[in-house]
Amino acid sequence: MPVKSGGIRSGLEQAQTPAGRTQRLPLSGACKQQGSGAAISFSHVGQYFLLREKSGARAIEALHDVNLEIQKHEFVAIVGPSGCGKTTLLNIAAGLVQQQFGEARVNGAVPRAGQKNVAYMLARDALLPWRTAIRNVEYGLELNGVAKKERRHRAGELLAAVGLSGYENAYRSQLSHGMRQRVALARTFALDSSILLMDEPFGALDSHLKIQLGELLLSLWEQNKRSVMFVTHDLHEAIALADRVIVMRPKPGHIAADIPIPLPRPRNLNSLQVNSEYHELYQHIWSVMGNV
Amino acid sequence: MPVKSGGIRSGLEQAQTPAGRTQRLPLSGACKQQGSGAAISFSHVGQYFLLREKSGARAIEALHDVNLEIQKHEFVAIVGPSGCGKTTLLNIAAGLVQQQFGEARVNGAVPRAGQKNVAYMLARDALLPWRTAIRNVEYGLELNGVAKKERRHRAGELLAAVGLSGYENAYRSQLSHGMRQRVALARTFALDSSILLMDEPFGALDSHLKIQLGELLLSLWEQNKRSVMFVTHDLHEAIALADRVIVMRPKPGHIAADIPIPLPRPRNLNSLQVNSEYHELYQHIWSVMGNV
Amino acid sequence: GPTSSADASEKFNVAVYAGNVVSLYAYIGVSEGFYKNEGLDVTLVETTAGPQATAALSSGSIDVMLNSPDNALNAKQQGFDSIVIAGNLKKPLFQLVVKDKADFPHISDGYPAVMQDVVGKKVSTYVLGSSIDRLGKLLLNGAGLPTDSATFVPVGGPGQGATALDAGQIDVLMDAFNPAIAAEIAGKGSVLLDCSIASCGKAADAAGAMSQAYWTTQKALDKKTADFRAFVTAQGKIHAWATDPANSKALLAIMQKYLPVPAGVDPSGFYSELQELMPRYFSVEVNKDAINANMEAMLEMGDLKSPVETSGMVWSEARLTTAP
Amino acid sequence: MSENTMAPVAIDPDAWVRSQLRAASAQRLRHGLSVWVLRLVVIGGALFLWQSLVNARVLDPFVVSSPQAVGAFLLENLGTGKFWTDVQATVLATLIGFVLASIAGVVAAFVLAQSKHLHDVVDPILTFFNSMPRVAFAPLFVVWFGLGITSKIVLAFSLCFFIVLSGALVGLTQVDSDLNTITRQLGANRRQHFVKLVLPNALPSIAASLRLALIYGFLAVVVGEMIGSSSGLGQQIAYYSGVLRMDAVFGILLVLGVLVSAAVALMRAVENYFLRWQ
Amino acid sequence: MSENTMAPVAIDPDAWVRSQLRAASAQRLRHGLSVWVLRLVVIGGALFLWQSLVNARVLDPFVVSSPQAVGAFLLENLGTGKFWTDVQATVLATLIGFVLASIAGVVAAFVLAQSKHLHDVVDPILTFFNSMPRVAFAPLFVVWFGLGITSKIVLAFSLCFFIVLSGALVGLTQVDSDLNTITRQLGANRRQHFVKLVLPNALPSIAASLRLALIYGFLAVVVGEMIGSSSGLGQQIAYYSGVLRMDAVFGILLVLGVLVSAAVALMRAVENYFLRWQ
Ligand SMILES: Nc1ncnc2c1ncn2[C@@H]1O[C@H](COP(=O)(O)OP(=O)(O)OP(=O)(O)O)[C@@H](O)[C@H]1O
Ligand SMILES: Nc1ncnc2c1ncn2[C@@H]1O[C@H](COP(=O)(O)OP(=O)(O)OP(=O)(O)O)[C@@H](O)[C@H]1O
Ligand SMILES: [Mg+2]
Ligand SMILES: [Mg+2]
Repeated sequence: MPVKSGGIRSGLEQAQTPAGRTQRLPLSGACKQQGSGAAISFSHVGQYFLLREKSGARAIEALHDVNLEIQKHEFVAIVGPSGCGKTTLLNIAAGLVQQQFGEARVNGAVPRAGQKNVAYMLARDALLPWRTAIRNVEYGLELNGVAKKERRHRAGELLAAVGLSGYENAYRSQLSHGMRQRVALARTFALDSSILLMDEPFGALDSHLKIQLGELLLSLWEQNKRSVMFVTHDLHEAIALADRVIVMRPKPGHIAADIPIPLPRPRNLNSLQVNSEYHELYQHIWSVMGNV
Repeated sequence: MPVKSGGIRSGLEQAQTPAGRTQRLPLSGACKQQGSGAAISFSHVGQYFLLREKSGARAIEALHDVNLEIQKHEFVAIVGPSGCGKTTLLNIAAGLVQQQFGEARVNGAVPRAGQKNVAYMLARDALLPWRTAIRNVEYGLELNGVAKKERRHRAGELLAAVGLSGYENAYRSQLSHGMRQRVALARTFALDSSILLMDEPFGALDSHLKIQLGELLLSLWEQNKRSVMFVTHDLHEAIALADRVIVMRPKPGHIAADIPIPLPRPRNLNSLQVNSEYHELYQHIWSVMGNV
Repeated sequence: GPTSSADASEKFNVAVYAGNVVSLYAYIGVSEGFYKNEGLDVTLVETTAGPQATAALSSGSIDVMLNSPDNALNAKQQGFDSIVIAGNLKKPLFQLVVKDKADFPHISDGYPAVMQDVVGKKVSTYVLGSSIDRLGKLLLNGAGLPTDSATFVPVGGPGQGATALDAGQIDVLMDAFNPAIAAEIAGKGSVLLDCSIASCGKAADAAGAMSQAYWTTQKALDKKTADFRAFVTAQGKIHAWATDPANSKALLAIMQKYLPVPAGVDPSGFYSELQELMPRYFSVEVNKDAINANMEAMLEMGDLKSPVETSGMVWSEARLTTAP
Repeated sequence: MSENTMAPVAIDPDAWVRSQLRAASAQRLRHGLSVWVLRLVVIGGALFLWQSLVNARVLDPFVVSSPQAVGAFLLENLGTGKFWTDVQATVLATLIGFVLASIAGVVAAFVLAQSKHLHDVVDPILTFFNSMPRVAFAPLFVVWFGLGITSKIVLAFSLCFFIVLSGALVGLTQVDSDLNTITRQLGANRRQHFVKLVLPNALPSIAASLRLALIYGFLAVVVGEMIGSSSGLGQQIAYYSGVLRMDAVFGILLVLGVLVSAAVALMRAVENYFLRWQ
Repeated sequence: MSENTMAPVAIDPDAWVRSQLRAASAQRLRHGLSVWVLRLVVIGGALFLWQSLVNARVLDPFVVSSPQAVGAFLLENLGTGKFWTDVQATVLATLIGFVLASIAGVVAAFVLAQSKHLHDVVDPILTFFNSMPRVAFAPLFVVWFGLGITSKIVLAFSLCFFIVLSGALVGLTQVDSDLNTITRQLGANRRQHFVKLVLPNALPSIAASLRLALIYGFLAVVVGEMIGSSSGLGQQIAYYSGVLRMDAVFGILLVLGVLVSAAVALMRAVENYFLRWQ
């Protein structure tokens, strides 16, 4: 079960103060200690991007004073309108973007691309076009020195789990949009990373598959005590899967709300449809999001 | 209002017969005449793909005896699980894939890539990376010889309509996933094509934007009497927007059901949330889809 | 046509060997205005190899070229109407320079004895099949040695042999005399054989008696007879000027301009030796016998398959060598 | 469209697969045949034109020889041991120079692709050396590396290296950023990143530059042999053009053309094998 | 990480933008400076080594000249009209040959990219001609095109054309299929498809091949001039190497290197302008 921390409070606090131009001074020592036990923590993270125009340039404030902690074995979903900085936040955790302000930590260390135990699933499939589906799933295992026979076996199992048995030898160009995403999903699951960063992993899938693969994700998460940071546009999906839903808002990108989801575990995603608490939570968050 | 044709009947008929290996003989003359008035028609369309394996090759039956007519000024949504042949069907209508069996017609003619009056929005954004957002929106206008000033004006308006004013000069690499999709959407809308083929056009957008841009699409559709063939994974979206929802099923890809949506027009997508007929339709189609 | 010689400047292209002493008279003709005086506007086209110039001659892009009789005979056999209009050299052009005298005990015995020392050595040549290559083989042949008793190494062209000698790639440098002198003066080696002083055997002497001359084609000659006449006249005047001791200062200046001293070589020694040797080589007379001697040698060595009709290869207006 | 496009949907997928595969191989055969027929027509036509123009005395056989004479020369010489020794010398020097340059070129491109700074420093220096006419250096190479095979290898290397470097750099620096991200994220070390992502991605560019390099490698060796050598086809060309035997020169050029074309065809086959996913 | 990374989030985006732009231009300047300093160190070091080795008699000035002698030659000759006439002749012939070959190469690549069948027919024939050592043809070119600038232009063309063709083909055939689809679908005609999609997409490949072609264009012209010419830097090289003036040969090679490097740098600047979106 997720450990509720100061993260919620600070998130809600943030939502109440209008996103001003001046902000708090350096973190207190207490805050720093809090971060040490978390799987992922952001404190006062800010990120600008430079956009060149005909006349000069202008700053896009992609993230503004973001404070968020994701505890070990916590499943946190992030929702928010397009362009509010969700991917940027994932990129910072993955070490692909170095934030300009504030601090980020993954397992207590500064994020670094290629860090062990962190799996990042991009919003685009990023399959190698010269590899077949199964060899794409094997890719991470291969890079980590898993023996051929073992990785082939594991990849075959995962492909079957995402509903793609029979397509082992298909190249990317021979797969449909959703199939590509499923191969990418299988590739992400193939490594037993303790932290999963997922950017709209089910974005190209139909609702049935979403439920099926959501349950697969939950079972993997529960088995291996992973921590998940899950970006999605589907609020149903966010509530059904997560321990907490973080609502972000744009201009500048910031955290507007941090809402715990007290639905019991293990969850049967199909039966949630008839769970009234689930629908109440949905209405609540929907209204929070609608206040943009 | 959509003209209900034999399309529904034949679709439902099809759903009742199990997807057998042998099928009907050539179309009757009557069927041919029917097709002549439709914006898009498929009759007995079948499509195989060859998948090479280590040992030989095997056929994937992507489409099996698909019969479908989309009338002028009709809005048809297609739903179905990943890999059931939705994109293949769009590709045939767009003239990008030449079906192996049966017949397809667009405005009475054999589909051809680059045909006038047909706009195709791919599932991937397909923005030219060396053009800025606004010049990507202008692309189609430019190719059709619209004068620079006019196309710049029109592109600016459309970018604003999809919520991207301020990002005119951003390159693809500087846009978020959803922003890219919105630029592609603006590009699709820029040409006044009478037929719109759309492959998950709102797939990367959050629910608020989906509603906003859904309404934009509906208003453009109503103004210009366009015909729309709309592939989506979001059943809510399909019901909210379409005159008919076509349910497809895989292995082999075929049409399982063709369900008219008798909700009144014009529709306010936000208020549908509290419309009971809408929820009933959802439950009905959901159950049809669940029978896979 | 013949009337065109009246024009103040008739375009006339002469192919010469870039930076080689063999081109000296052409350089004099241009810089002292001898051609201009005859109404010819001469452009010197610098080439590195005879066959290239022969091709240019056949296309009409040059009017006359410096060439050796063996090249001309080859061309003739291929159906090309080579014709010589003026001589240029009367002795074999080349010298043999060796890197290490100690390897050549017969160096003071002269030809043909020295050739025994060359056996088994590597001797430089420009390209296989070139005139210099052929003369080298004639030297061996004349000394009663098989033509393959030394290894002939093609080094590309004039000048390059000197560096190859220095780097030990070859044992014997066989080259036109300015690079040979340069190599000697720079201390890269010592002269083994100089055929302008000592006899190099009957065949080599005869074949080298007109080792370079000005050649053209019968077709060109028919078309621009007056121009060629003017050119030959100019050659005569150049020869007279060059061999007149009164002009030695001006001659030195021309040599300094067109035959620059190589790096690491003492200029005064180089130029004085050039000036001293020069009169022994140059002549504007055409030696009919040299053409025939060349043909015989080529037939003997298999470079020509059958005899070539040489009677038409000398212009009727050329100044001929009077028998010695 | 005619009635038969509306025929019933295929009865048996297996039969369809078999027919597709059969059709594909028939198509390949037809394609191959038609391509070869066309090629032969083009080549035959060119030879016929050449011979006719010579016969009609429009072209001068002294300058351009004739197909007949070239054929006679080849008939006479192709059988001789000397000829094959020369072919061997040329091919060997080219292959050694080419292989060394290919490895060095790809490695250098890899190193330069790592660091923009290094690339910026080194690039004009490389351009500078590349821009010097290497053929003018041939005599120097002869002095430094001898008259044997080494100087030709060096000359071939000095041309091929820059061609491969330039082509490989284009390929190596154009990696899709998503694939890059995912590969780093999956824990690839530098070597793996290069071997599993950057290299396969750059293969089309590298392959094209290798083909070009092979061609220029032959050119370099032949020119090197023309300038200074005791064996090789280039030396033969120099010899025969020295004695104005254009039939022989063309004959040897023909042999060279066939040799290089065969080598390039072989490379293309290898390339197609590696790029069969496309 | 130190305390200051946890400073408050930036106060004023405009100030941040200004500081970013300032930092970027300062960075560019620093980069440019450091690159130039390093280059000069490398070049200076090489020259120093060369001179020292000659002074110490490890290298023979007879063979490799020396920086001092080269400098003296250049000082003496760079001012003369004759020298610049030669430079002009070489540059002019190269540019004409290069420009013609670039256009022809891109157009030919475009045509071949249209039809795999045509490509398959023509490719080995092109390879065949490309594989013949063009330098061996120089005399033929002299026959056909004279000893003037034309034969050099043709020689340059014959090298550049194939380099551009090969590079452009790679670029032109590697178009992202989605971009292809969308462009056709939006109603592009053939010309537009090429001009607006295929060409910009192939620009990096084409630019790289153009750079290489320019370099080989210079090489071809210089070699052509070495073989037979009345002007040009190549003729000077042939002349001075015939008289063993290595200082002059190296000096002219140096001038050539600088010329070509400058031309390539110019091309790169143009290229960067067109590829600034990357
Ligand atoms: N490399 C970049 N250069 C410039 N601006 C960028 C860059 N990356 C992101 N941005 C900007 O940062 C903002 C946030 O982008 P981000 O991709 O994080 O959004 P997102 O929340 O993931 O949106 P979506 O749901 O559409 O994927 C956007 O305004 C985007 O334009
Ligand atoms: N070029 C191709 N080569 C081989 N198989 C293909 C090709 N294109 C599509 N297919 C196959 O055809 C089937 C249908 O693909 P299609 O892209 O139409 O599915 P879809 O319904 O659009 O799925 P999704 O919702 O995942 O996009 C899939 O099994 C796919 O593997
Ligand atoms: Mg995103
Ligand atoms: Mg699809």
